[in-house]
Amino acid sequence: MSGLLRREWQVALRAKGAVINPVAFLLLSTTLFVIAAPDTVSSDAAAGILWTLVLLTQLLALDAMYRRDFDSGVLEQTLVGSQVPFVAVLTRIFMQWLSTGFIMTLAGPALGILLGLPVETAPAIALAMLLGTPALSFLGSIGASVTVGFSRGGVILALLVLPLFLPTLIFGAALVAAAEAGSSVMPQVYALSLISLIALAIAPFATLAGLKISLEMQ
Amino acid sequence: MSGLLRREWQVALRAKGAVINPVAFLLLSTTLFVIAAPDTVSSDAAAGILWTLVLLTQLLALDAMYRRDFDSGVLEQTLVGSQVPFVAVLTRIFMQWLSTGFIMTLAGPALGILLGLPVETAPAIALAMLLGTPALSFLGSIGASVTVGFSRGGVILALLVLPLFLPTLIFGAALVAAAEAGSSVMPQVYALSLISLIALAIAPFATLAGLKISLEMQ
Amino acid sequence: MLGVPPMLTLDEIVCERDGRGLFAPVSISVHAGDYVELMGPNGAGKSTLLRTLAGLHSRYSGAFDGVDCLFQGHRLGLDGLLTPLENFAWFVGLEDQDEDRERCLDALQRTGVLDKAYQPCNEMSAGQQRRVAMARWLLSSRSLWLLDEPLTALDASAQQVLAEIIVEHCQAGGAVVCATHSELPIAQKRSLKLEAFQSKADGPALGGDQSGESFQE
Amino acid sequence: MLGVPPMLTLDEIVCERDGRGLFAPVSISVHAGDYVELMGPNGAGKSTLLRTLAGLHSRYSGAFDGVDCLFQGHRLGLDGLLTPLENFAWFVGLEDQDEDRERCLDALQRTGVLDKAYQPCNEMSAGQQRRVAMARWLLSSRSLWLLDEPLTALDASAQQVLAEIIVEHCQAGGAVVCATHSELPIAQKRSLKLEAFQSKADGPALGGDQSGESFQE
Amino acid sequence: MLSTSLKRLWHKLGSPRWFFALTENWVKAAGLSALVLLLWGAVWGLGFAPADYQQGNSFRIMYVHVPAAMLAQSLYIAMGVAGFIGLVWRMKLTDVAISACLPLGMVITALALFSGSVWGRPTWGSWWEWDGRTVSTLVLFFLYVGIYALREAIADQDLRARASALVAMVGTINIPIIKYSVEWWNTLHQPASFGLTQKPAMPSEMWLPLLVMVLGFYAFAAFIVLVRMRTEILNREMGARWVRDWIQVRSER
Ligand code: HEM
Ligand SMILES: Nc1ncnc2c1ncn2[C@@H]1O[C@H](COP(=O)(O)OP(=O)(O)OP(=O)(O)O)[C@@H](O)[C@H]1O
Ligand SMILES: Nc1ncnc2c1ncn2[C@@H]1O[C@H](COP(=O)(O)OP(=O)(O)OP(=O)(O)O)[C@@H](O)[C@H]1O
Ligand SMILES: [Mg+2]
Ligand SMILES: [Mg+2]
Repeated sequence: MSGLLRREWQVALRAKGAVINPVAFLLLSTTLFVIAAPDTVSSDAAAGILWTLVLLTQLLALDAMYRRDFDSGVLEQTLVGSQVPFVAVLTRIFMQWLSTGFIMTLAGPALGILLGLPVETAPAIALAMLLGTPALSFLGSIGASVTVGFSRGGVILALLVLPLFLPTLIFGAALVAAAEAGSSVMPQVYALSLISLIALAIAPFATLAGLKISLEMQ
Repeated sequence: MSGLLRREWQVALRAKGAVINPVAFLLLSTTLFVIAAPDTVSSDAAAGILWTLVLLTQLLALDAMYRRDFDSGVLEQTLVGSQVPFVAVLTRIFMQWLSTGFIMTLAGPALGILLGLPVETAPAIALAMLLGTPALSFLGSIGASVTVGFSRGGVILALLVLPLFLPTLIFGAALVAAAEAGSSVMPQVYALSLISLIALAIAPFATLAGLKISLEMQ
Repeated sequence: MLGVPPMLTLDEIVCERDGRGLFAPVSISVHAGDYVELMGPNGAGKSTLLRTLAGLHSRYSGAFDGVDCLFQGHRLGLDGLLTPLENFAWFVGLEDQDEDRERCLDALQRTGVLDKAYQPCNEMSAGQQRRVAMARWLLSSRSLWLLDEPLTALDASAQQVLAEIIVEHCQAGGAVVCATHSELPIAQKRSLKLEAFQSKADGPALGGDQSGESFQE
Repeated sequence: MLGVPPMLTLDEIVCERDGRGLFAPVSISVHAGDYVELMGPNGAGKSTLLRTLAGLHSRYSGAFDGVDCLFQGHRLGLDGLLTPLENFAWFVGLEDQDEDRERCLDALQRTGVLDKAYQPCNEMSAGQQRRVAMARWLLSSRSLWLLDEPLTALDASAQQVLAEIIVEHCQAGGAVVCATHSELPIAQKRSLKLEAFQSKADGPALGGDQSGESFQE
Repeated sequence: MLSTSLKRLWHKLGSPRWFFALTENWVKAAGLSALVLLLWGAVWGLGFAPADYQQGNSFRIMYVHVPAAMLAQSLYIAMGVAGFIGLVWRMKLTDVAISACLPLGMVITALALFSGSVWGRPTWGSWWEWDGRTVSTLVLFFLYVGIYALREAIADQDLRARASALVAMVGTINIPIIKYSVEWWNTLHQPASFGLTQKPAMPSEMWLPLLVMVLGFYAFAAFIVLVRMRTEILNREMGARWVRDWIQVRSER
């Protein structure tokens, strides 16, 4: 149990830059965006743009989520005769969120300002991402588990999970927009929390099933 | 020689959906955008948005560009005692462009209209992408060749190549904008062609060097 | 051994791929202390059978029943970024035991890669990685081992150690099923041969309309 | 053999990793018709040496010089999505010959996987993939073969075929360097042993000298 | 014959030991001039230069900002050149140079960004404006980060050297393109913001100290790079005899 968590840590640290990189990518794509479409840098669209880029960043990270373990056979060992496959999967998902969603949450407010959001909305951005990103990791994990066996999983994965990300995207953007308009954000808070909870409820089982299917492909 | 080209074809067809997927992803992310930030759907920003998404799509595809061949050892065979490694790399890059850049060029105009660009700009969009996307494949190939040996290449790749994509992004978007404003697009046409040519000049050598380095990592 | 339930029983089992059986039905019951050598030409279905017994391949007819097993496939299941000790810590974590540094080091000593204890696995040679994987078996509490071509990449001395480890495990009341092409130097062994069907056509027709597929797609 | 230049000459070569030499310097010159068996314990440096000779590893001291070689590493170099025939077409394309369907089928026949000719390689067993890779050697025009543990996953009959193929290649004026742990049934062989350094400290300290690279470029 | 002698020369140039001996005194020179120039320029610029008629004293940030911005670019180009030499002539030394320039370049670029945005607060009224120079500097920073991440990811020294050399080279080839395109884009989209698009016509008592500061920054960079290179060389050649001798000589002093 502790062994599982520790390993995730070690890998995260060992696979250099795995932690800093998502933020770097997010920052990078935000920049591209503003450069390509400077006129969009108006606070009304900023929230939506930010969230879209968060989704795409998450997508990029998800593709690598299980691939190493699949290729090295670590996945087989995780599922065969293990006492705690469920825990193992949960640990992995949690670490994935920590190294993407959580980090992005920390960077989110700064990027929002970069995109022209008023400074006052910073807490709202952080809140929205804190509540929303877990859903991305949980749902994404399902897609990643099913596509890990494919040679060109990347884009198929995108097709599978992006639709699932849609609600998070909408409410996340709405929360920030509401905060900006000065109206209450509670509805969006409830919505995001609910989505994340549902995702949490189904993800581990679905992921386990997906991984089993992928392992049968060899 | 013909064998090389044929293989690329067969793989592209065999790796299910490798051809259709980039477009699907582009379409999907465009939709996300329109949903998340409806206010941005104003023709003045559309070109920039479209190009940013093209870049990200290309990025997603680039990560897989050499990975399969690296893992299977096909890359070793391509470089060891081969009479035509140079041709082999060029073929691969060309096919990569054909299955991403070119396909996106075909889909571009439709997406532009989806984003609110006037129908008259359709030819301009196609032209811009036709001239611009080769640079993405060429420069991207360099980054992919250096990062293929890593466990989590994805985001490092992004860090390496996205800055190099910037000029293409700027002139590509500018071309469409110019066409929309009804002014001459020749400056951008020249700029894009020049960029692609320079990329073409350096890519094959740099890619070969990068692949050799990656192969030494095992 | 009477009265003791077998650790693993196969009964008329046939693994299937693309809807056709791979080999003539096999039945065997493996008891504590048994070392079973799984033989058969290339493509006979050894790996598939082992994966089936490990629960990694669910397309089969017939039935089998067995205790928790330790599976060692073609892919070693070591995390290349981690050192052997870190890999072990994770592995015993899967069995919900907590690690014992001493045992880990002894195991590495036993398989002759103690000097690599603190080096990432992807910086080892093929054989050294195999040796690390071997050391891991010694830490597992599972009594049934399923090994797929464990001799791969091992030099003479390591092959000797492998044989000893297997024998000891059997004497300690464990059981081992091992697919291999070159026989291990082990005295008491049972051998399980996978007979390929004479011709593909003889395969049990499960939806015979698919019979072409194994050649086409 | 007098007057004929050797196909491969190693001159005091030492492969390096992390800045240390792996084995005591080796020198040998391989002539047409030679079959050289590269022996050594796990981690001795066999694979690294072969990769060096193939130009896939540039960190070494000493020098070597040789003709174009065919390299068969731990990774087979078959595209799993393609059938053997498609893989062959691509492979001969690399050598700038155009394919000859007949020869391809004969080669597959020879290695006993003719029935898999139209099946994607990732749908084959470990040994069958090895056999396909073996068949590919027969199509190559290169005279120097570098094989890393080619016996892996092969059953008895396939090992026999492998030995025959090597012998024929040597008789046809080719040369083979083969790293293996279990000797092949080949009568005329030269053997090259990699002696590990007594202690790591004995490794040659790398000064500023880059003598190896003059040949590399 | 000639080619071999040339090769030998290059090997000499590339040999860390030779470089180490050569730069023994350069370090002191660079360090000293950096100290003098920076002190002189700082006192002059911050103390005596007249306040700007528009911006008051906030313009004095220029004395940090402009040299930093210039140095940031120069350091990257230096890396690119080193990379090129390293790839073509297989020198060990060039990677030492890259490893010395990289962190410094990142810091200096960050400094340019920071000083710039601090300056932006009073002049633009915002911390950040999307402007040609700001963007090209930001992208430059990303290029640095990219190489840094790459180096972090490769364990083997030799491979790390070749990979980062290659990437630095490709990046340098692209820098002019990036700068040009961004400047061009800037004139296209952005209203020209003060002090960035057109050089402010400064009185000489304003830009002379700037000149001194620029020189000081470059001297400082030379100092840091040399020191880092020398320590790196000692690290890598630890086993070699000449290092032990050198250390002995040092300890005997
Ligand atoms: C984050 C914001 C900023 C960045 C990234 C930035 C970057 C740069 C760069 C790259 C240069 C060119 C250096 C060279 O000549 O090579 C520069 C020069 C300069 N910048 Fe900034 N800058 C920023 C903000 C500002 C602000 C707010 C001001 C003052 C209003 C300013 C005033 C200047 C001046 C006066 C020069 C020197 C004149 C010249 O070289 O043309 N900068 N800056
Ligand atoms: N990627 C790597 N990075 C660092 N060191 C490595 C790497 N691969 C191998 N080594 C080290 O280099 C030495 C030689 O490895 P190599 O694979 O050449 O041995 P080998 O003779 O092929 O062994 P085996 O018989 O197990 O295949 C080993 O001691 C190993 O620890
Ligand atoms: N992924 C796959 N998809 C479809 N068929 C497969 C797949 N893998 C193996 N097969 C087929 O199943 C049969 C058995 O494969 P398996 O790997 O079990 O044989 P094996 O006894 O392990 O052979 P080897 O001794 O070469 O390892 C083979 O004929 C092979 O063609
Ligand atoms: Mg098998
Ligand atoms: Mg080896």
